[in-house]
Order: sequence, then structure tokens, then C-alpha cells
Amino acid sequence: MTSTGSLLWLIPLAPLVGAIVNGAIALATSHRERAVGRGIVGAIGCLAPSIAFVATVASFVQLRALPVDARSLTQHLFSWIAAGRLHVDAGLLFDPLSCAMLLFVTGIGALIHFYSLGYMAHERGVARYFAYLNLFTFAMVILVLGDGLLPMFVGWEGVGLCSYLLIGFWFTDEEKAIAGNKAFIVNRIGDFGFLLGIFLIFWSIVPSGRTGLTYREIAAAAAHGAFSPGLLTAACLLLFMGATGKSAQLPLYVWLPDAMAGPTPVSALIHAATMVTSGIYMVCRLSFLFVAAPVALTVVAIVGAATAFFAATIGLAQNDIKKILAYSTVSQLGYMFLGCGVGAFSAGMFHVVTHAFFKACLFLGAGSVIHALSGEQDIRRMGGLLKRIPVTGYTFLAAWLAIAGIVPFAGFFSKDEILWQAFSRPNEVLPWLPRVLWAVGFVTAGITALYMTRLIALVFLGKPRLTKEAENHLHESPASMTVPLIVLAAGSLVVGFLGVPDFLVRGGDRFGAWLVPVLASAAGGAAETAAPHGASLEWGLMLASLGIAIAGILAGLLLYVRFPEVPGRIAARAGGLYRAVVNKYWVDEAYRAVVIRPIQVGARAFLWKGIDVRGIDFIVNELGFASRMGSSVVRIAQTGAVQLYAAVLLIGVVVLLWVMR
Amino acid sequence: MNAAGAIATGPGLLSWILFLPFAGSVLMLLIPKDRPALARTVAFVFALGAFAMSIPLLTGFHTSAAMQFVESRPWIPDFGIGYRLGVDGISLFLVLLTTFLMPIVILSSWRAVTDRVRAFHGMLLLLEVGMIGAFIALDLFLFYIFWELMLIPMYVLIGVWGGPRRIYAAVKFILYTIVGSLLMLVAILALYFIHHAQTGVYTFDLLALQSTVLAYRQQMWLFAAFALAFAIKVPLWPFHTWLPDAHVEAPTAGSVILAGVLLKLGTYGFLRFAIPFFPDAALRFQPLLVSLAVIGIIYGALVAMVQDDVKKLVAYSSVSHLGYVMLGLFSFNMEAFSGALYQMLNHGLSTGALFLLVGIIYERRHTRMISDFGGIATRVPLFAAAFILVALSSIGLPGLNGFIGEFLVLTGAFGAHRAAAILACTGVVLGAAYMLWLTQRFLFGKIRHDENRSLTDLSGREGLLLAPILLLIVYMGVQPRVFLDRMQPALEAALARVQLAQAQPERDPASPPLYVAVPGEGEAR
Amino acid sequence: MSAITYADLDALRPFLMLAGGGVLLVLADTILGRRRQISWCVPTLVLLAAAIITIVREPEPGAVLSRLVNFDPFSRFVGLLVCASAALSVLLSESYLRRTGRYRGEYHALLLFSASGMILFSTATEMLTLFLGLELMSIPVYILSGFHRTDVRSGEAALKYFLLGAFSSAILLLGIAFLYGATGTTDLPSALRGGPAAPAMLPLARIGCVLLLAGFLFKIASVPFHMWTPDVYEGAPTTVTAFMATAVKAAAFAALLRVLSMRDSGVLASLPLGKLFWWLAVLTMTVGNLAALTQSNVKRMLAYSSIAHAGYLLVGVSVYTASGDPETLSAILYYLLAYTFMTIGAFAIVVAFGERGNEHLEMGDYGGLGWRYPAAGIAMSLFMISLSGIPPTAGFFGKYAIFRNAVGHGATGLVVIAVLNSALSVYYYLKMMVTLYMRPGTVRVQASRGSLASAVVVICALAVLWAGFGPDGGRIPGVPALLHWASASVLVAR
Amino acid sequence: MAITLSHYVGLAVVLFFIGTLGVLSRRNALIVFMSIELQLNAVNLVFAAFARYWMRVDAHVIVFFVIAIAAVEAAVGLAILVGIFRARRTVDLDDMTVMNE
Repeated sequence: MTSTGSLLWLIPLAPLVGAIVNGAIALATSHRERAVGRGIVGAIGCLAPSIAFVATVASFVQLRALPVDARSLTQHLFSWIAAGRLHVDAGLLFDPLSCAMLLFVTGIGALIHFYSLGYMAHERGVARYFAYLNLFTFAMVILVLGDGLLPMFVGWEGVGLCSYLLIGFWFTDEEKAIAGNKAFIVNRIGDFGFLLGIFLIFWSIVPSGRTGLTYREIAAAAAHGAFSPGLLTAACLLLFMGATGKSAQLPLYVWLPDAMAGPTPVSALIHAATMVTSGIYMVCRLSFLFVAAPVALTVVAIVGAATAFFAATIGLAQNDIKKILAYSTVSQLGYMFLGCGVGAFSAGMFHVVTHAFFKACLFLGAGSVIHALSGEQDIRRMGGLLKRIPVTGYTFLAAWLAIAGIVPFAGFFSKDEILWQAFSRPNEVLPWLPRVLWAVGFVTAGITALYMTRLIALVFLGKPRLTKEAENHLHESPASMTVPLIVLAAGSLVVGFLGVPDFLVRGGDRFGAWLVPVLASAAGGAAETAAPHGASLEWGLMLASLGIAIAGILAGLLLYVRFPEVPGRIAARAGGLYRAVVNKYWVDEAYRAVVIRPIQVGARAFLWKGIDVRGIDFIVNELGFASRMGSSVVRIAQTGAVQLYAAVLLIGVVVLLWVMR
Repeated sequence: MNAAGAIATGPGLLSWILFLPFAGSVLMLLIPKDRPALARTVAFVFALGAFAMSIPLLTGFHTSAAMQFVESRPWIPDFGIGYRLGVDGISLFLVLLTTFLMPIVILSSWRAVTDRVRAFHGMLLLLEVGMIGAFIALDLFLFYIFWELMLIPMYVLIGVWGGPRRIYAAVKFILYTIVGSLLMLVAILALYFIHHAQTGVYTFDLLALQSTVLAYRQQMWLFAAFALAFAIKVPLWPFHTWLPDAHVEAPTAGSVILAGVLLKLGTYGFLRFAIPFFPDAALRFQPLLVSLAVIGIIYGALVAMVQDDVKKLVAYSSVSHLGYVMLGLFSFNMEAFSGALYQMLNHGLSTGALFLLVGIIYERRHTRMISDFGGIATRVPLFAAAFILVALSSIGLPGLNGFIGEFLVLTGAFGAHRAAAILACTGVVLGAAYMLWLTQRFLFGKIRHDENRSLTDLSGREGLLLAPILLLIVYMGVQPRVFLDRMQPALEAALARVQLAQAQPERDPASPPLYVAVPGEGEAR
Repeated sequence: MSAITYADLDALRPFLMLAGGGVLLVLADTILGRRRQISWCVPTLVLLAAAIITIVREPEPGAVLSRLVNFDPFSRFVGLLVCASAALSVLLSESYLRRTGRYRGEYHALLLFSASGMILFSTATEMLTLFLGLELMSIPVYILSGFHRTDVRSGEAALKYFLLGAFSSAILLLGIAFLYGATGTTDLPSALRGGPAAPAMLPLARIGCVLLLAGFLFKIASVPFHMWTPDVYEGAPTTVTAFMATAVKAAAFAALLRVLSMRDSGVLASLPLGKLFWWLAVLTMTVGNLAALTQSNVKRMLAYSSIAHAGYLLVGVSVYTASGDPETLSAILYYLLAYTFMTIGAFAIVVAFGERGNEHLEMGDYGGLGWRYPAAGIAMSLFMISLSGIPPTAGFFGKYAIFRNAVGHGATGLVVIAVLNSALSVYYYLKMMVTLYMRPGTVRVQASRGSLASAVVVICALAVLWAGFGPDGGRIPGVPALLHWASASVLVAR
Repeated sequence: MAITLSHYVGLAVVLFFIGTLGVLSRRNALIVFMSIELQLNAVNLVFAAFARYWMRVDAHVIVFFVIAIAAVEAAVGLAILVGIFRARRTVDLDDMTVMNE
């Protein structure tokens, strides 16, 4: 019982066309020294996502008009794969979940396109840049809108590709190119799991006939008990493995910090707001599977919480403004998974949305700062910028409060919701777990506030520590950049009110209500039944989390504004721990030593030189050598001496006689 | 129906497709020595003609398991050897791939090959005859003849226009191959006599021979012989070591044909002969071949990762990719079968294109060492774009052709033998690793060698010859059904034979030996 | 003792023609003296006439000349091969002999005598006739191999061939003597089939048979009676080598098979011939191929390769002795046909590239020749491909025919060994192609202007190709027709 | 005691064997070649003996043929030897190894 969305096809098409046109322009002009036709390129580049956004809004309106239980628009584009029992259609599914995701994907996406106009103004290869960016939007739309696991996987890998291309946008810098590779390959490791997950699901459904692996079919199969519990757990864990790759969770988060090598708007769009959240989207999308696999969900929650804390600690000691934000992103993503993991999928999604706003704002702000300081990224060479670039500054502050979780900013509501759910939802696998999860989340909230405050303090407060030439070129960014900042700042202020807890305002959680038809299958009722605690407890926790946030902020202000010399001493005191944090716990080094090197050395020394050259080829060549030996042996007798020949002949006769006797 | 029409009189479409390249290669003898341009043009025209002739195959093809465009004339009746040709869903696209690649290849060597132009193109066209013939032969004897007919031209192509160690490579190539194919000949003969012993008819007719009832032990031996020949051609690990040498030494055209088509003959052989003829044996050998395939996938990828020579790298990547094909073939379900056949086409296109690109850059720099490049993307953006697209196709990025094949193969394999599929899946990661690493070392970074500063981007000709492949790469990724649908019935027919064997209980091992007994046979051995 | 009839003479005509032609040539040569030489046309015509007679005059099968010889379709096929080989070598000799300054009338005479001897040899069903045939075939060849008198190698070749030949024929003769002694008759069929008069004589008869076989094996150069081959082939004038390598082998195999055709009962039946030939085949091809593998002298390489081919033929013989299937005989005949043309072709190229004073026998001399003489290059490659048994050539088809039979009679193991051998042989045959096309020329070799030699090359090349895949229909008989003919050439055993 | 067939044949075999030894051992081509003649004549003896044994003439005929052929061989052999001697001034078989391997 779904109606066909009239405009859905336009949402992916617009960015695709944009990508193709810009790509063509890029290739055609690839040999010009100066980038040509910035105007057109920019226009197309920004128009594409805008159209997509409008179409999304239109479809949103259409969707809202529908009765709650019938809220899903579908569109069948064409039949894609048909082999054996696998019949995959390229179809679009627009339901509250994909709607919620798409609205900000296309919306914020469009904003960031605009922002890029200013940010990339002085770059060569703008066409290429916008081509990639549009292509990304297309892929992201497919990921969200695609009806079924395979369309999602197409988008999934598509966004991965674009992130690869955009991280390595300045490919003449080896570092950046390598960062791109890292991103792609680490994601592939995740996709390894994703693929296996798909296979598991396929082979569990197949007995009941051919399938296209659409969500509807999977849900139906699940309903008919096509999956044995163990199998379901395995499938969910494998899918989650994919999520950890894409959404930079432990242990596959390592690519995200390096991904900051890309242009800042890219970091904002792909590596903060949209792509990295697709892991959460996937988990929510398949929530009906996850809820049936409690073990898997528990793992999700634990990984989420662990990542949140782990990344936050690293964020404390970074000095690159973008690296800090990157780690904070990883940490926030951890929160989202924590939410999903405890079964509160809507809470997770809600944080996705709010995070999209304030984190995009933070990144664009950072971009603006970097832009203003003509490329400076080290916060130790900043300071006191609030007055110098006020727009950037104040928008940044707004986003800061949001992420720190200060009421009434967006982050407060979403994070609080997650913490509350983590606390209140029982876990039948590990009964003691909810308390622990809450505690970890709680502490992390404090740390978050602390390192974000540190950032603010070192960048915007205190006295300037700028380099001379940065000083000279210092300037506020153009409107094309500041306007998006303002919009996002406003967003990070208001979107929180979409999800006001019900105990404060009846039906305040409009967001959750909106998602109910999709996530209802997630133990939604369970929350209530399994939450015997009264509103009082919820009040208490809320205040607590507010408190720790404020505490974190105050601590930060004290440490980095009031007594700037203290942190150094603490660091010195902390010693090993501090070094571990500064060096990100040596995770990259460990991977290189334990995984990459052994593979390379083994492949070269053992497989290639060993087996191939000294093994197989040796045998092959030896055969040739052996036959040449045989040849010379045979020819030894051919001395040319007649009588020897005669003798052999005679011997032959004798042997013959003997054999024939 | 079109197929029916072709049976009648006069040389049919397939004969023409065979004849055109042959005529071209003969013409090469008549062209005066001092007119290389003419030779090139003639060769190109004839190859293009063959392609044009093969288009009707696609348009006239009606989706069914039946052999189509069948031609059948007696050739050597006493031995039951006939001139029997035909295509079905399995061979159709492989023929098209061949005729499609050949003009491109000729175009690609327009500048690269300047000496002995006539001989070069004569050999290329002769090679094409052999390849097409092997794909469309419906007579085992005829198949064998075409199969061997490919050897000499390839041998000469490598040996004459190849690199420094060309002779070693050429000899290695031909000896490897011939050992296998000669044993296959024996197996063919044995099959032929077993069939005669049962029906009293001497024939090499494929369709007739398929109906031969074979005892378990007979199947084992025959399958082993066929499998060896094909495994060497594929090449299946550990019979692969001729490939890197051949690829490295061969001229661009040779590499493209080798990777694009020649290797497919191995996998085609499995799909057309080894599996449907000897289903029980195929089932029995399944574990072995699957493990070898998986080893090939991982091994090839790992070794490719550490190569310093682009061509060697791509050669090892072929080992890996064809591992997928083999894995698919021996998973015995439709998903995997379709994937395997699809992957054959993919590999033909993407690896062929990779070799073309390498050749293009080699023409400019006369080196294949990765370390001699780096940062050239700024100088040759179009080249870089093409290279990246092809690389993505070869690592199976969804939306491009590679994904369809890989995904179907792995899906099917997962249903057939989970562990193998899981291991094979790591190839997805490793594949990305070596391909992207190559791309990065090859195209990205700063330009370290001044020779690279003066590199020129794709010429019009080069663009022209790459464009069709690139378009096809995308098209096959988006509209696979165009191909898959036509493949299905034939594949189902082949699969049915295996499934039948799966259903039946295994025959008693104490079945008659592999030869038909004759008086005095005791003495003869 | 019945009288000789005209029918006998009629059947004998080809033999008489060749022998008579030889005599005439000698006479003419002596009459004309050294001043005027007899053109190559005469012997060619004689051979042609003999061939035509052989074709048109369908001899009614059965013994003639009071059962001394037996002209049957089988011998007819062999006879034609002999004539062809002789004719080709005559054409080849033209330029060669002039170049080496050894153009003498007796050359052709000897060739004809030898040819006539072959016909006798391959048709004899009586011991003495057999022996006569053998000698009539061999002695002229002894002389011919020494024909290049001033050349040390030629003389040496002649001496070796002569001594060993005489030695072996003495052994053969002893065999005949014992056989006669044991059976009391010189008529082969009755001697072999009838068996010994007294059981006590059986061992003697068996020894006789074995010695007889040894004589044949020497002529077909089977291991271990092969050692003379490389030296003689290398030393003898190339044209003679070509003749020897093909015609002598064909005749010897024919004679051997004729004797073996009587193996179904009596003495031969009491010998484990199948096993014997199995081993001989394996040994012969393996030794031949191995020895050829590292041979750099072209003629020597071809000599060893001819040993290897004898091995493949012995596969056929082994199957025949085991099964007595006439189809096997036809396969062997087809192989001989293919073998004749590809071998002569190869030697023709060698001749064509020789020059006065230097025959250019080292493979290295052929470096890059393929490019300077495209036609010759292609032809040589073709012969090499055919010799290594790669389709679509006569060589492949001959091998195929024999292997087919072998597999059909269960000798699969033997065939596997044989194909592995062919794989080995590919290496050295294609080494020739490597030299022709892939190596730089070391010495500047000129192709001698001999239109006849090139004619031979062309003929052989066409034959090799056509006998490889030529379909029927059209007016030239293709492979099927040739097969028909071969299988129609039944050996009428008495 | 009577001289029986076996004596003749035995003698012939001995002769043949002597001839063989000559072929294998003697260095001078001429001698070698005479040894072959000896072999042939040994065979003749066998024929003659058996002719007597079977009371038939045909073997006698063979003997004559063999003698004739032996003569031919002799002629040819000598011619070859002379030729070689002209060219190399030796008929020692140990020198006849220009071609080997």
C-alpha cells in the first residue's frame, strides 16, 4: 500500500546531471592553465543539489499528506540485475526515514555547495570539484533513497568513491592522495562485512523464491522467520562491520582523521554531516533485523560508547583545528550508535540530524577561519579571532554550545535523549550494561565540552598568536560562506525543538513520532514498558548531563583562558598517558606494523620471489634443463665411431633375441 | 527464425565472420612491403568488417538455450569430423568481445608497431580466426584445430615484437599450452571412441557427444585431461607463471588480446566442455578447483600488490580476476554461473583497457616501471581519467561492469561453499588495495622525473579507441540485463546437467576402464 | 614352377620401368660421355610414367611371378610415395648438383635403381626377393651418399652407411637362412604361417624372425639400430638425405608391415610382438626427440627428428601388430604421406639456402632469413609446424590418424607418451622459427636461384597444407579423399 | 661319427661370429669389410647345409645370388674406400669421426 512519488526520480537525477556536465567541462578544460567558466560551473554545481532539495521538500509535503501507516512513496526506475534467483530493480523508496535523512542531506548539501563557491574561488579545477561534489550528492541520495540492499550498496560505495576523490582532490600532494587510498581501502574492509551480510540475507530468503533484496522483502522474510537467530546475529554483525567502516567506528575509524586532507567544505559535507552517518542510517533502516538480534545490538551499543569515549580523549590533545573536529565527529558518531545500540533508533537518527547542523557549522566555521588565516590550521597559531572575524566567530560559538550540549541548543536534546535511553532501556544480554553505557556517555559529554571549549578558547579567545602574513591577510569570509554559516548556526539552535522529550511537552518529540511508522518495529513500546522510572529520574539525568556539560565548559575556560600555563603542567605530570593521547594511541603505527608491512613483505619475499620464482618457475625451468641433460646423455653415444654403432646394433640384436626367447 | 535460416545453403554468417579476418591475413602477403599504412588500413577494415558482421548475431539472437546461426557441413565424414558452427548464450558475447576488441587493438598499434607491419597484422588477424573459431566450433575436432591455431600467431607476436626476454616468454607460453592441449586431444579421442562404442557412430559433434554416458572413472580421467588444458590457459594457480612473462614481453596488442580473449578460452572450455560433459567428475573435482581458484584470487592480488612493473601487476591481477571466474564456474548455481560468464566479459574489457593504457604511456616513455612515473595526472588528465575509470571497473565498483560479475560470483559461491566465498571476498579488499596503490603511485603526487613533464595527453586516435571500451564499461554496469538475459537459458542448460548429477547417487567406482577393449589389447600395452 | 605370364609383367611394369629407366640412363650417359649431360627431365618423366602406370593399371590383387612378389593397393600407395619422393629429390638435385659440380648422369640412374629396389622390397613375399629388393634399394643409396666425392663428410657418410648396412643385411640374411632352415621354404607366407616343419625347429625359426626384424629395424632407424642415421644424413648430399629420409623409410615400413601382416598364426604369432613394438616406439621417439633437442646442425636435427617420427610410426605398428586392424595400416600410410612431403620440404629449404662451398647447415645461419625471404620463411615454418604436429597441417593429421587408432585400440598409455614427446619436439622445431624470425642474421645467406628447388618447396608446402585440412568437393581430392585412398590401399596378406 | 646338420650350422654360426668380431674390432676398413664378406659366406654355408637337409635346390640358388650380391657390395665398398683414401689418405675407421654428437 504505497503510492508512487511523482518527483522522486528528480532527486538523484539533478545532481547526476550536474556531475556529468561539470565532469565534461572539467575534462574539456583540463589543459587550460586558468580554470574557465567558473560562473557556469558554480551555477550548475549549486543548482543541482538545490533542485534535489526542492524535489525532496515537495515529496516531503506529498508524504505528510498521506495517512501515517501509508507513509511511503516508491518509484520503479528500471530492472537492474536478473540472474538466477536474484532480480534486483533500481527503485526508490521515500518514507519518513529516508525523508528525514534526505531533507538535510540535500539541504545542508546545497548550503555547502554555495559555501564552496567562495571557499574554492581561488582554486584551479573548480569544475572537477563541483563534479565530484555533485556526484557525491547523487551517490548519497541513492544510498538513502535506494529501495533495497543493493541500491544502498551502490550509493554506499559511490559515496566512498567520491570521498576518495575529494580527499585526494589536491592529488599533487602525495600525503593527500595516500589519505584518499586509506579512506577507500579501510571502507572496503567494512564493505567486506557488508557484502557477506548481504549474501547471508540473500541465501536465507532465496528458498522462498527469487528476490531483489528490497527492504519490504527482507522484512517479510524476517516476519516469516526466514532467519534463524544465530544467522540473524551474524548477518547484523556483518552489516554493522560495514557501518563501522563507513561511520568510522572502532576499529576502522582510522581513515576519518586523515580524510581531513580534503577541502574543508568536503570535510563538512562528507566527513561530518552526511556520508559518515550512513552507517547509522543503515542500522536504522534495518532496525527490524537488529531488534531481533539483541547480541548484535549490544555489540553496536558497546562499540558506539567505546568509540565515543576513545575519540573524545584523543580530541583533547590535538592541535590541528580540523583534526579536533574530526575526532569529535568520530566521537559523536559513537553516540549515535550508542543510541541505536540500545534500541532507541529514533534517538540515534535525531542526533544524526542535529549533529549534521552543528558539526557542519563547526567545519564550515573552521574552514572560514582557515580561509581567513590563508591556510593556517594549527590552533596554537590562532587566538582572539572572535573580534576579527565576528560572523564566523559567533556562528561557531552557537555550534559550540550545541555540541557541548547546552540547553536549548540542538545537541542538548539529542544527546540527552540518547543518554536517557541508554540508561533506561534494559539489556537482556548484559543486564548491568545500561548503567555502564550511560556512565561512559556521561563522562564523554564532559570531555566533549572540555575539548570543544579548548578549541574555542585557543581560536577565538585569548590574545592572537598569529603568524605575520596570516595577520596581514586576515579578513572575514565572503557572503557566500558566511550566509551558510548563519543558516547552520540557526539550525543548530532550533532543530533541537523537533525532539523535545515527551515528559516536558506532550508530543514534543515530533521527530520520533515522525519516524514511528518506520522504526516502530524497533522495540518502541519496549522503551515505555521497560522504563519503570518516573519523570523525576529523567529530570535528574537531564540536569546531570547539563551539569557535566557546563562543568566541562568552565574547566575549559579556566584552563585555557584563565590559567593558560596549567595544561602544560598537567601534560607534563600525566606523562605517558598524555603522550599516548597526543599520538592517538599509536593506532596507525600499530596497523602499519601488524597488518600492512607483514602483508607487503610476505607477498614480495615469500609469495612472489619464493613460490613463483624459486618454486613453480624453478620447476618449469628445471624440466627444460633436465630434458637438455637427457639430450646430451643420449648423444654421448653418437661419437661417430662406426664400430661403436655396430656394437650397439649387435647388442640390440642380442637384447631382441633375449626378449623374444 | 534467423537461426533456422542460417542452416540452409551457402556460407552462413558465422563462416563470414571467420572468413573476413582470414582473408585479411592472406591479403597481408600481397601488400607491397613499402606500404605499411596500407597494411594497417586493410587490417583495420577487415577487423571492423568482422565486427560489423557479428552485430547481426546480437540482433538476430533469440533468447533460448538452442544453438543458433548453426552451420553444418561434412568435412571428414569417415572420422565423423564436421564443419559445425553455432553460437548460444555462452559463446555469443565472447565472439562479440573478440570482434569488438580486434579493431581497437589494430588501432592501438598504429604507431607502436612500425617494423614488419604486414606480418604483425597478418598474425593478429590469424589469431582472431583462431579465437572466434574456438568459440563457435560445435565440433570437438574443429575446436581443437582452432584452439591450436591460436598458438603460433600468439607465439610469433610475443617472440618477434616483444620485449628483451621475448623468446623465453614465447617458448614458455607455447610449451605450457601445448602440453595441456595435447593431453586434451587424447581425452577428446577417448571420448569419441567411448561414444562410438555406445552408439556405433563416429562423430565429434558436440551435441551428440554430450549425450555420451560415461562411467565414473572415465569421467575422472577425461575431466582431468580437459581441465589441465583449460587450467593452464586460464591460468589457474599454480599453472600461471607463463602469464606474467608473456604479458610483460608481449607487445601491447598481444597483451590486450591475451588478457582480453585468449585467457577466456580456458574458462570457456570449462563452461562448454569440462563441466557439462563430465558433471560427476566436475562435482568430484569441485573442492580442488575451488580451492585453487580462491588461492589464485588472493595470491594474485597479493603478488600484484608488490610489483614494480605495471604490466606484471596487471598480469597478476588477471590471475586474481580469473580466479573469480573459476570460483563462479565451480559453484554450480545460476547466480555464480552468470557472474562467471559476465566476469569473463568484464575482465576482457577492463584488463584489455588497462593494457591499452599502459601501452599508450609506454609509447611515450618506453618504460613500464611504476617508479618512473608519478604525478603525471597533471600532465595527462584525460589519460588519468580513463585510467581511474578502468581501475574502478576492475576493482568492481558498483555502477560499473566489474561489480555485476564479482557480486554475482561471490553471491553464488557463498551459497555453494561459504568458507571459500568468505576468503574470496577478501579479494575485494586486496583488489582495491593494489589497484588504488598503483593509481596513486602512477598518477598522483609530484612529478619526479623531468621526462614526464613533457608527456602529451591522449591523441585523437587513442581517445577514439578507448572511448568504446569506457562506454561499454559503464553501460554494462547499468544495464547488465541486456547481457544477462541472453546468457541465462544456455547457462541453465549447462547447469542442469550438473544438477542432474548432483541429484543422482554416485555411480559405482568399479566401472569399466577408460578405453574400449579390443582383441589383442592386452598385448598393445 | 609355373611360367611367367603377361599378367605378371603387367603388374611388374612400374618396377620394370624404373629399373629399365635406370639402365637407359647409364647407357645414355656413357654414350654421351662427359660433354653433354642428360637433363633432369628424363628421370622425372620416367618416374612420372611409373607413377601414372601405377595409378591407372589397377593390378588384380594377388601374387604374381609365381608368388615372389605381391602387388596390392598397399604396395601401390607406397610405390607412389617412393616415386614422388624420388621425383622431388630429382628436381631438388638440379641446382644442387650443379652448385657442387657433381652433375653426373649416374646420379639419376642410381636414384631410379634404388626406387625400383624399393618397389621390389615393399612387395616381396619371398625371402630371396626380399633380400634382393633390400640390396637393390640400399646399394645405390650407399653410392649416392658418397656421391659428393671430394667432400670428406660425404665419403665418411657413405662408408658408415655401407658398412653398417652391409652388416645389418648380413644379419637379416642370416635370419632368412634360419627361417628357411626351420621351415624349408623361402616363401614368406608359408614359412611364417605354416611354421616350422618340426617342433624342434621352432626356436630356430623364432631366431630367424628376430634377425629378420632386426634388419628391418635398421632400415627404419629404430632405436637401438638408429645410430648411423645422424652421421649419414648429415654427410650425404642433402638431396640424397631427403630421398633416404623419406623413400627408404617408407619402403622399409611397407616391407616390415607386409611381413607383420602374416603374424596372425605360426611363428610370428608365437612372439610377443605387440609388447616389443610398444617398447621400440617409446624408446625411438624419446631418444629421437631428446637428441634433436639440442642439435644446432639443421640436417642432423632433421635426422634425429626422422628417428622420432619413426617412433610415432612404430606406435602405429605396435597397434597393428596388437590388433591387426587394417585401418591402422591406412593411418600409417597417411602418416608416411605427410612425413614424406614435410621432410622433403624442409630439406628443400636447406638446399635452397646452401651455396657453393658452404651449405649453411648451422641453424644460426638462418637468423632472420624469414624476413629476407618471406616465402621461404613461411614455407619452412609450415614444415616445422607440421613436423611438430600442430594443426592445420598434414603432420598433425597423420599423427591424429595414428593416435586415433591407438586410442581406439586401448593403447592410451602409449599415446600419452607419444603426445608428451610431441610436446617436447615442439621446442626444437619452433627453435627453427625462433631463428628464422626472432634472431638477427649472423651470416648473409643467399637463397640459391633454383626455380626447381623452389618448385619443390611450393609443392611440398601445398601438399602439407592441403593434406592438413583440405575439404572434399572441388576437383582436388581433400583429406577425406586421401583417407579413403589410404584405407582403400589394403594390404592383401597371403 | 657322421657330420650332421648341426655341425654345419654350428660352424657357420662360429664363422659368422668371427666375422662379427672382425667388424667390431678391426681398425682397417678393408678388413672390416672383408669380415662382412665372411659373414655372408657363413650364411651361405647355412643355406647350403639346409638345402642339403631339405633336399631342395632353391637354397643353392640363393647361395649364388648371395655370392653375386656380395660381389656387388665388394665393388661398391671398394669404390667408396678408394674415394675416401683419395681424399684422406687413410682408411682407418678411427679417423672416420668427422661427424659426431
